[in-house]
Amino acid sequence: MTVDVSYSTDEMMSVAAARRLHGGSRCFVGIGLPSTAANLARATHAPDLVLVYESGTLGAKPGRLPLSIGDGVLADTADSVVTVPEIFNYWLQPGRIDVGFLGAAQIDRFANINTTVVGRYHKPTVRLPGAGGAPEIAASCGEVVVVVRQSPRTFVERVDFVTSIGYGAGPGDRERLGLRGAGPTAVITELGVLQPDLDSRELVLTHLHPGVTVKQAQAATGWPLAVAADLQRSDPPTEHELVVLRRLQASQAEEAE
Amino acid sequence: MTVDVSYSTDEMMSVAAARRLHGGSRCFVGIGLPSTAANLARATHAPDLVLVYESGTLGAKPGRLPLSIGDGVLADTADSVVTVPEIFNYWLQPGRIDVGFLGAAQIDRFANINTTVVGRYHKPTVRLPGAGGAPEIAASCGEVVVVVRQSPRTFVERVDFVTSIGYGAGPGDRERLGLRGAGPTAVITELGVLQPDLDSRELVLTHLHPGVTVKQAQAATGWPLAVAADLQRSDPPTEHELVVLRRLQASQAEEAE
Amino acid sequence: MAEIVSLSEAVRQLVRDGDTVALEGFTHLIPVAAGQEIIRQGRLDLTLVRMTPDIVYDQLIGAGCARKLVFSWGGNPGVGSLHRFRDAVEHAWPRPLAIEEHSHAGMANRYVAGASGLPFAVLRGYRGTDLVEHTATIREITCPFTGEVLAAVPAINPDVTIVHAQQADHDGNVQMWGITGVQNEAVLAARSSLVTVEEVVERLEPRPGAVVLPSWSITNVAVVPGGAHPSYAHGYSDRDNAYYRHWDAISRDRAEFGRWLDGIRSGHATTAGV
Amino acid sequence: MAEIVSLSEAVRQLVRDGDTVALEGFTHLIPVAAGQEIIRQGRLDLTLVRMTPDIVYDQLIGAGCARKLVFSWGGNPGVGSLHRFRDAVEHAWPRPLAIEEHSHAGMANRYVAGASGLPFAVLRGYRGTDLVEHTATIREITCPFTGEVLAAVPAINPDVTIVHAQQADHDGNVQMWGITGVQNEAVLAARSSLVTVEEVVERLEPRPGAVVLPSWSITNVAVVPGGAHPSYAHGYSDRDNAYYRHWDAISRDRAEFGRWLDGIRSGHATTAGV
Repeated sequence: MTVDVSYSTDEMMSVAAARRLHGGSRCFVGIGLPSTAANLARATHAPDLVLVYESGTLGAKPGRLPLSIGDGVLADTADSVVTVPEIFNYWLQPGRIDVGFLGAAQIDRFANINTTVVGRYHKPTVRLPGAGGAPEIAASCGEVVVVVRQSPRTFVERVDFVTSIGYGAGPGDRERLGLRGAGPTAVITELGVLQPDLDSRELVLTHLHPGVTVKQAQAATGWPLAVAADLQRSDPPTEHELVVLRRLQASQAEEAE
Repeated sequence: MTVDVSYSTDEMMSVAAARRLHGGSRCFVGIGLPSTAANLARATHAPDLVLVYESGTLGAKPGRLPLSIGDGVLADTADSVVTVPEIFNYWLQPGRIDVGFLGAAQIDRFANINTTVVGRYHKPTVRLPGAGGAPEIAASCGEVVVVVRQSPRTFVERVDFVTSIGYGAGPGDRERLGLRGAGPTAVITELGVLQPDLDSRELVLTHLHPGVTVKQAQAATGWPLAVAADLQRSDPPTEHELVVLRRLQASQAEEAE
Repeated sequence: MAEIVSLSEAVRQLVRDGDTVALEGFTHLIPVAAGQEIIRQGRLDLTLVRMTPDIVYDQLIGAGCARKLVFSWGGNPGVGSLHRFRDAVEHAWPRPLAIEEHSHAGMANRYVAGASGLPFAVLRGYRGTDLVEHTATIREITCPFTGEVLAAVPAINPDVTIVHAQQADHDGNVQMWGITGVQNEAVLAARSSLVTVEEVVERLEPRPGAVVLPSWSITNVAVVPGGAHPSYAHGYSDRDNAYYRHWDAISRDRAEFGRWLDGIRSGHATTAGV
Repeated sequence: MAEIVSLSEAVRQLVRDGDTVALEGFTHLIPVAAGQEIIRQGRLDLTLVRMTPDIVYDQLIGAGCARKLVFSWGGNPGVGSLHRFRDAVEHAWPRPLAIEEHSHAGMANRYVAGASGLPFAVLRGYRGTDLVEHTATIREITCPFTGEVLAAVPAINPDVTIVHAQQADHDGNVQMWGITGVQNEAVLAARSSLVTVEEVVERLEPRPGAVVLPSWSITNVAVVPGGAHPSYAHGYSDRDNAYYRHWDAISRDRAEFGRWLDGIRSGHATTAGV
């Protein structure tokens, strides 16, 4: 079998995100890019990863990418299916989940996330889907990883609406609010990885994917993006990662027909 | 088959209690005398009676008397088995149960029930089992029926400890406390039936079982027991009631070996 | 005891103009046919409640049945926006739509409180989010033991909750399995309830992961095979993913939607609508 | 991930003097063998928590392991009193026993709060009862929406919860079925947990009404066939009703109980103890 080892930027993003998941971590997975990355991790280097979906499936082991948060394949392969109140009250809220994996419509320099409205709340330019499980995922998971495509429209100085808090207005805000989780530890895009500076909590560029320049990353960011002193270069996707990722996506596309 | 149609006072009590249950009533059943009566009702005139036990069994249809509140026969025959938090929160608390069927160690003239201590709380003469499900059964069921053997030690002027409220200190107390259920509507003993006077809420003698005198009932009561103007005489157990009751009890005794 | 009636009869009896109505389902077992029957019967001024309003709520909103939406995530799962919902919020078309917006955790707990006969529920939620300032039904509550401040949300007690399940028996007992979401709580929280089912069976065979609703806890059962289409009924049907994508095209355009609505109102089958 | 260890090893690791320990079970699946192992290891000053303390708690109290009991109903089901419990409360023998007394609804909600990571729970409970004045962990709370006053109870978060289940798999995932009471909540509320099981199976076959505890939600699993005796394990064993009656006779008398205790401490099988 020959594999096309050239890859798209989206593929690089999914691979980079998958690599952030390890061992038997319990991962609360949003649908879309986060679900692709989490399933890729489980199918490659992290077979013991525990996937938790807000539909109530604990330890789902889907053989293909689920099409929705409540895809039947999740229930069929889960260790246990609990109710929606239970998944939020008994499993998420007490801090049993290590990693929350979220997407975003807007994200700002302090990693606050907006999925509610673009524009003013009562007279929005774009009405987005809303909060879903994200506010409490962002508050209660051990850490949060955000997977989102990078552009100045998405990476904004300040989100129009804080749907899910990252670091609020900066250092100390999470602590003041009594939030238990550490907050966003990485934002994975198709260009690279942003991580919060330990002191300022501001997102800075820590990794560039192969072939991407700092300038490109900065141009895709709506605030003056700082660059980490030890900026690193991501390894390109391995052949194995690409094969598995494409298989997962092909099976999803087939299912979606 | 010949049946011994003489009967014990306990049999009369169970039959009288069973007769208070009708049609498709939802009945929250305590173990012991209440359970005997409820199962007798279901096995005779009220086949659609819905038996609910605090172990979480909704619509249990045991073929024999359960030996405990969590007897496996309850789970095996129930329409649904829910958790203990659910049975109290989703089923009892919102007022979905028509009749609460309780026992008592002490009961007073206002039908308050004690199953906690005889004597002072911190230096009890007799330490009783405690509240169990009774306080919320007494508060939330549409009405409460008490099944208890009658004696001056049990039927007291004032209970040593209010474990489950009946009418408190008299008219208006349940309403003041915001309790949803109507409270105790009948106390069934081996001598007769006591019911609350509509005005004073005091328990008065409304029925005597066959062969029992008012004097006997009064002697078995620790307060000056008033007698209803239209005091009635209970019908003796029918042959059918006795046959079914004895079959239920025999099967329980057999199971208990 | 639940009465087994036709879908149109059930909707006629249970859903009234101005009611608060929850049609629940978490991508699975969504009572779509019942929602379209509400459109057909022309109900107005409904307060629609649902954690995850999707296509059927887009249809109800576009048809002008709703004056308010209480929700936590509104989208066409796997596809994108709900265009009728957006048109209502962004342009008040066909009429203004008030919104009351929560998180999933908040909505789930509102149903739990409703099912429990409590006026409110407590959760660790909403802190640091802008939802607090825009949603009046999020307040603070202080733990009487620790002094900790948490979020409180009021119970939801719909006038009627509608869900779809796989099976009922002749007595009107209902069984659903697979992902059962918040349906148990939504039914128990409601003043009346309708369960549409795939079929009536002689006996509800106990199944792993099943939720059984006793007949006496629901108002009406209606037999509506395929009533969850285009969502799925675990063990009965698959999700019709093409419908979700087609809906995107239909709902983007007011005129296109209008033609779809004419079809529904004239009684065309829902599947033929796309 | 749960580690599968021996019962004695598990109790040695998880139960320490002064701990708050919940051995839960609602007439079914009571972790009796684990309780007797605690006696054998001579643990002291425990705060014992359980909705329905029965024989095994009578044994722990009589053995002097407990300084406090948090409970809602203490009796020998179908037989009568717990004589060791009564002797401790009425005569401080073998040592004083503090009690913290609730209703079942209150205890169940305390576990729910504990499992949910909340400091307290709200219920319609206790009103008009004397429990309110004797139990410091019952307070009032006012609904921030309606102004209604309800009862609040604090979360229970045991240092360790012990339950008995039918099966585990080799990874330490656990499955129990039948009447599962408040065990799920009691395990999730605890800082550590031990599940004794009837057997380890290759694969947990999904079953109607089963509760599955993922391996990563529990600390230790110990294989203890018959570990719920004299209570029962649905599908494995029947309730030993004679033991409950015999216990009445043994426990009535301090000397008789002492002989039983000597037997336990010297490692006799629990069933031979009667």
